[in-house]
Amino acid sequence: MQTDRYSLFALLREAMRGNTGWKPAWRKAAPAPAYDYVIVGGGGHGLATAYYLARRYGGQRIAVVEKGWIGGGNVGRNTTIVRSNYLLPGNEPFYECAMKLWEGLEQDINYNAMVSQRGVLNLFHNDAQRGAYIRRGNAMRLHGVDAELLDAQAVREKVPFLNFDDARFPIRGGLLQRRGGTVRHDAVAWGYARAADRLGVDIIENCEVTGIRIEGGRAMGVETTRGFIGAGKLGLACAGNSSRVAAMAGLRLPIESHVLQAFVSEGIKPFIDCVVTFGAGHFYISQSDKGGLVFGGDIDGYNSYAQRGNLPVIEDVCEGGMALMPRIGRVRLLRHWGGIMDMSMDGSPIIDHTPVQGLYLNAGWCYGGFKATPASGLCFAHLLARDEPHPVATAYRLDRFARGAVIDEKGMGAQPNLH
Amino acid sequence: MVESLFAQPPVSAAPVRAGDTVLVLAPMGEAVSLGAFAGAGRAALVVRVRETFGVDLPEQPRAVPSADGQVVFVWCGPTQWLALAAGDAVEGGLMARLRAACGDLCALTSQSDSRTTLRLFGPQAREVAGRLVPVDLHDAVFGPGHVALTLAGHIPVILRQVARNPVTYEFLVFRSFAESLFHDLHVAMNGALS
Amino acid sequence: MRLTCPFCGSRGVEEFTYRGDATVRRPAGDAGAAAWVDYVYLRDNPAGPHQELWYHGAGCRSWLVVTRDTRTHLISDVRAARAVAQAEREEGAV
Amino acid sequence: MMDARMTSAPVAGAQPRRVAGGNGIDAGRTIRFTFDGRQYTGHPGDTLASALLAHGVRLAGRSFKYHRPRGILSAGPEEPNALVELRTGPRREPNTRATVAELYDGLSAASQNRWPSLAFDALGLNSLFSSVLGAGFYYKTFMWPAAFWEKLYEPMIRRAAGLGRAADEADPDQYEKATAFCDVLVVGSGPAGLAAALAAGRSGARVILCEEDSLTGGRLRAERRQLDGEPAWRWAEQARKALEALPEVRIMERTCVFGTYDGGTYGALERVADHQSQPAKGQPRQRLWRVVARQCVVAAGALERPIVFPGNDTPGVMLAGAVRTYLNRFGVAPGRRAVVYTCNDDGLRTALDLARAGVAVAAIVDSRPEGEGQGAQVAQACGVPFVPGGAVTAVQGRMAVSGVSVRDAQGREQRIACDLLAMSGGWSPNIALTTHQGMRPVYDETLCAFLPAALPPGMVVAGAAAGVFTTAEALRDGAQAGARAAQACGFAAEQPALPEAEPESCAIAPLFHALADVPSARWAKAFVDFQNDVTAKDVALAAREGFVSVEHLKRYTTLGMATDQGKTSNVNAIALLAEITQRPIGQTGTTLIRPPTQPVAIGALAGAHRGRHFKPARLTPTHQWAESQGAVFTANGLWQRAQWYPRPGEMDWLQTVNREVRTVRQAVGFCDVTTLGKIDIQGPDAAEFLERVYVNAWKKLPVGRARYGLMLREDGFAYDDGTTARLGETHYVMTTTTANAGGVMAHLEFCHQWLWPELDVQFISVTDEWAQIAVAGPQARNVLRHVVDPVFDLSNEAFPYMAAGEVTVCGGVQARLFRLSFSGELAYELAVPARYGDALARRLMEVGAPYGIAPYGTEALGVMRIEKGHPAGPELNGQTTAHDLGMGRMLSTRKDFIGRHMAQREALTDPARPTLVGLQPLNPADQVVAGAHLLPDGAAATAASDQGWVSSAAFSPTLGSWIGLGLLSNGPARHGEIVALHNPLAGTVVRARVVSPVFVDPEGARVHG
Repeated sequence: MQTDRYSLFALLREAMRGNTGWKPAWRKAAPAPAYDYVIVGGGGHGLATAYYLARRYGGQRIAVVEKGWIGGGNVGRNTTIVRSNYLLPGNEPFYECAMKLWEGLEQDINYNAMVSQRGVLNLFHNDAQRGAYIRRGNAMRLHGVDAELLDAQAVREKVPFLNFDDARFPIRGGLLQRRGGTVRHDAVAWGYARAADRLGVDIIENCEVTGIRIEGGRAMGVETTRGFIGAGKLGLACAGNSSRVAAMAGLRLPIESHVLQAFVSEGIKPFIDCVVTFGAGHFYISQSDKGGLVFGGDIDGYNSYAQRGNLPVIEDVCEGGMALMPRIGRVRLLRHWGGIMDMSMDGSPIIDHTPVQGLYLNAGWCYGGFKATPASGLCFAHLLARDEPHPVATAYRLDRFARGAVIDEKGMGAQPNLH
Repeated sequence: MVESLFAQPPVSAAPVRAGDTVLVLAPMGEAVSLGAFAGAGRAALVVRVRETFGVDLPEQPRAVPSADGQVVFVWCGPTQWLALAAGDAVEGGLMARLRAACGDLCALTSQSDSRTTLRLFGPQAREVAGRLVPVDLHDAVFGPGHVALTLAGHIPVILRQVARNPVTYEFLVFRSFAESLFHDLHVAMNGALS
Repeated sequence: MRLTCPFCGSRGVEEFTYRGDATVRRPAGDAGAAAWVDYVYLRDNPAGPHQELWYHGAGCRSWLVVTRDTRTHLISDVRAARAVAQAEREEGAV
Repeated sequence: MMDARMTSAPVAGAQPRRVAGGNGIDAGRTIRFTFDGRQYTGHPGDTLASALLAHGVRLAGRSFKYHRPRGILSAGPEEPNALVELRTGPRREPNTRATVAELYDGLSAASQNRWPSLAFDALGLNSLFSSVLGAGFYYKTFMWPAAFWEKLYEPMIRRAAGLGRAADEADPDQYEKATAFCDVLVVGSGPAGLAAALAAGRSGARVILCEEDSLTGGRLRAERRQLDGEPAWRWAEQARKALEALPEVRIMERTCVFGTYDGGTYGALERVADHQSQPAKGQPRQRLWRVVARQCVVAAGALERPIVFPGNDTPGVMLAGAVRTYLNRFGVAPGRRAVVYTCNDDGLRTALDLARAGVAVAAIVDSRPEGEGQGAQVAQACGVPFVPGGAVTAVQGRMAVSGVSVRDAQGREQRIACDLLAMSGGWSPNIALTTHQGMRPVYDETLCAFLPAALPPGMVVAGAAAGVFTTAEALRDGAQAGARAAQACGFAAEQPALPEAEPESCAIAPLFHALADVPSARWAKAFVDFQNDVTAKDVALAAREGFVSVEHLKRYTTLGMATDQGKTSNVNAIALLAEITQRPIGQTGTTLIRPPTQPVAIGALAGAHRGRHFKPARLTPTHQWAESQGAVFTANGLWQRAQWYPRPGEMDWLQTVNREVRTVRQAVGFCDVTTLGKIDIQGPDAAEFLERVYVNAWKKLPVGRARYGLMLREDGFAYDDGTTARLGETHYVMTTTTANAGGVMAHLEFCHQWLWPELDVQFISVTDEWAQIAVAGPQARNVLRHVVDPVFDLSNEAFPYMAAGEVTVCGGVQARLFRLSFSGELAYELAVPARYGDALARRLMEVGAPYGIAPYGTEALGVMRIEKGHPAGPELNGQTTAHDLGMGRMLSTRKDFIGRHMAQREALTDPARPTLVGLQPLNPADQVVAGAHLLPDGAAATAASDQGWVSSAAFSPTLGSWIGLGLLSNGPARHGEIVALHNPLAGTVVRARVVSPVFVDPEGARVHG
């Protein structure tokens, strides 16, 4: 047991014996006939759910079923940003819960996911944006979350490489959350998988759900490519594909699947030490510990399950990049790819029961899914274990659309591609 | 005392040239949009315009001159056309003539000041236009009389080719965008020539 | 991606804006609350052919009903939304 | 250990490794360049790599993790090792592959990722700790104490991260974009590409032939091959000429097709001026092409695979095909004594070419057993020792190869002295463009290569990219593909006459590594991914830890994620993983190759719209005049608007704005409001249409009157507002907010075309048609009387508040006059054709002078609307309802309209919703800040007490106090209450009284004056 722990000592010990003693990070489990809890989706949220169910809620007989390899969806395709700089009371405590979990994650799961609290800076360019960011920053502060307002001079001191002097939309200041930052995304999936595995969770890869068995209005389990798996409680954590899986239970969701592209440049010597978001174009950027500029912009804006986007958005994002940081003109884009976003109708997620008994839904993460991972896992585990929402996730109900209690940070209404 | 106001051109720059390719601001002329009312109104409008101007309103993205050459009708959508006066030649004014001819069959709206015309011509004109406009301008595909409602870079335009020799395009652009489009075209001219 | 506007021809996607599912219909004024929630919020979101509304805003300003496969982005059909809506009215009236 | 550079200290002009016959260089001209500050010479047509090799320079860079000395591996864009910083200052380009950097006179390059120098790099020490620094080591440590990550570990890692340095200044060069259309796009101009272009081009199809290299010909330039008895590169030049003569064929050299996108769109990058020291004036450095093609022939060739064996990264170990390229195209012998190591007949050609060029070949090591392949014959022809069934097991030399250990079929080891090892593991078809749309390739056991299975619509693959490796077959395959592509576009294409090629063999036996006992802990460093320093051991470790899917392997080891994106490493890695996990290669899988196929400068993807031209600027009709008045401008969406008009002696903007407000309140001012969206609406059903899009009633609005209207979204929240005037029975002009002008137009079209096609109505934007100028203040009418022609009666009776009509001004200019007031004063909006806007402003200044007129900007406009409690952008933020804005009573109950039903949901009708109020600080000097939150007076500053926020704030010169508009829970019921305005960001709390949002003239008497 002790020998399996990661530590500097373990590294040195293994170095001495040719690194032959490392164990698989997680077992390649085969499905058992039934579990107390079956989580559909071996992404960050599903694995975190399984981990917290086992660790904090004493859950037993837990399985995560994944159609491909774990971590192959959005947890491995995002731009690695974590932050809790939300405006609305339905969101802020939840994302702050996630932030606090990030802060202790590595020690908790004994896996270095490189949680790097290097700061997230949102720039503003006019008075209206300034007012909106002050409102948001103050909401954060009232929730006990860190936020600072920087004026143009302070921004210039912090990120001197931006375009201050020849800008179409001059930088007037920014809202800074110092505790925000980045996390090595793949490591989150692997770390949760390893930790859950050590608590006895079965992680079943290459096991695609093909149906949900419902008897008498109650979910009994999932049909999969590896046979039927019975479930006491069935949790869906397959954002990107939530509609497809929920449809197996006859549910229509307030969700559209959209493609969000992400970009990475060749590795260059680090000069960007925080996450910067451009307020006058569709562009945000950070620099990884390998030196790659990791950046992105808006979603392409049309329903898609194709995991790839098109040139206009690529051009738009790079245009934003050059407007903000004209010194990166000769840095080369190395790779771009797309992920499928569960774009909900108000831009906020859903963690709730469904009308089908025993079937629970974790969905609608838009592009906020990665930063939410630990809290999403915790709150979904709470819901599964206790059958009531976690106190920080009470707003994420499915019936909020019927009631009008939408959580619409951007004020864009029921138009998923605008969130 | 008859007073009048000075008419300010929408673009301050003088004509620019790169090699033999030239970009100029075309003179401001009268422009009126025709929006056909529904039902039989549209067909009747086509007939009325034919009777008055001796030409069929184009059903495709094209521009056609009236029989007397005084007016060009530019297709602007399935129920809209833009009538452009060729110079100051329309007797009594284009709007008045249209109102008399077909004011009951379509919405007539002055666009004389909405749209500014930038004219690009010369040996590199197609190359330059192709830098900004994402439609196929190959001579066999887009020739004189052809119209495209599209984007020139970020700026919405009505593009039409008005001549083949030399290749001449007109960019009809909202007046407020004219300075920016002029700049972008000028940059493209320098780039295409180099 | 390119859409063939029935009026303007083949154009790049940058000339269009997207609105979403074209299979939902605005309920009648007396429809119940559930019908409105369905219309405004609930979507099939299929992986496969999807009928959707696009607006040729940088072109002829026509709304279009496009049939596009959300897995491949291949477009199988584009019609003018107005013609589609009018045809439905006529069918409904028959 | 000697630095290879020092063994061949160059004399200016002397290029000791230059041999005769380079078909791609101009040996008659000599140009100069520097590398790491040292002067060298080369010839036009050289790459930086070929010119360095001509001088015997072997050491070109350092690897990412272990800082291993690295040389030049390849002769093309797949190069993982020889990366340099090209150019200096603001034009510094990090990570530039020396193998594709075209030499120009004065070129300056520097090695990167080394300190203090390339020959001695302190971080080379990392190599000693490689057993600790294996794949994924960082996931297992650096966790304690938690706070040390940001403070210690991460900064340490970041100091070591990255390769080259980005420039410190803005890129001074220009970029350009263009769109091209064709019937057939041909990617690559080797034998298959040229044949395809000829076949398609001669049919009359529009063809674009893109070649990423500076010269067409592909491998025809790299090989000593004959076509029709002539050197093959001559045929390539003739083919190029033939293509040039076809009017519909466009040849684009230095143009890399980097991505396949939907709908037959391809991204391509043209390097317009990279082969010059800098672009000419006006010339872009690079041009991004969006190529729209009906058909695409991918003839992108193939990339040679290295072989994985210990020390395979030592400078002087090169790809066998690259050695031939340097010999034949560049006239450079990359070594003086070579060993050739191959598993295929193609690799053997290197021995022949080396021997012909006078380079000693010390041995040919062929992994295949005796009798397989042509090794024995070739060895005999060159008079070279032949080691069949052999393997290279070690490399001697650190900074450069000095010898290799070779094990023969009997297991005997020998050391062979050499300074060049040419290796060939076979060729991998370059199929990147075929996988960008998610189609996975399949493994072909015979060819030892991944080949495309399904293809994107309209794409065919030809030549080596399709696994067709011999020249004769590639020509034929290309011609067929080109003809078929043209036929698919409706052209009658025939296959062109093809030249006669010599017979050749490409026989291969699979060989991916030369390691014994797979997997073994004893393996010395045998590199799979050179740049990212991923070794065979790392692959084994990843597999041991369960990272057995190719995706996991890639992410865990970083294999294939360096600047070369695994071009030389992916197949070897998959083969190694297959062997370790005992699966066939085909079942082990492959990762999808993401676009771009070659890294693309971000500046090129951005294009020309940079800096101040990032977005177009919309200028109002009075812009020039306002500039002449010294106005300060602000961006409002794309519009540039005058924010205020400072006058000499004014200390700050606040003083200016206060003066402008007072001018309007006490005398008269004017403001350009052209930017508000204006939509002309006509048709028999126009009134009915307005009924359905606005919440309030429209049918009874008389001609000649305007009315305020509010629109909701279908989800019941407020969307936009403005006044709409009825100009005729069936003619209206609607105004929208500046921000939503485009959106409202699209919304109206949506409603009309999709929801209510039965309504007969037409829309057109007239925003740009009219220069619309607000004239406001007690003297407004008096001023207008000097402008509006006298036949029009402006009296309050004839033209009351909310009147609208057509007038003429200044002696007959057509105009529209609206009696609207945003300021709350007696006010008009006068619209004249846009061309007269400038003159109208001047005229107003002139005739208004006696009344004390002054222009005012958006800031004063904003102050006055706050004083009047009019909602604007900060209140109409998409999250508020009509009720929240104090307009709940406007919602008609007698008609259907957009948003009506959803507005009735419980959460939208909750009286506790934050609702519009005015806020007046108890101390008038206390600044009210937009974004402060509203808490009960004396409540603790926590979210639980949060009851709303300040949406807009300003100093009101009229009241002599700061004021604000806010949205406060239960607001209307709380007038008179004191609340606390919390701004923890600034550390302030301001006590303010909740008041009516209308601060000035609450009875509204002035607008009627």
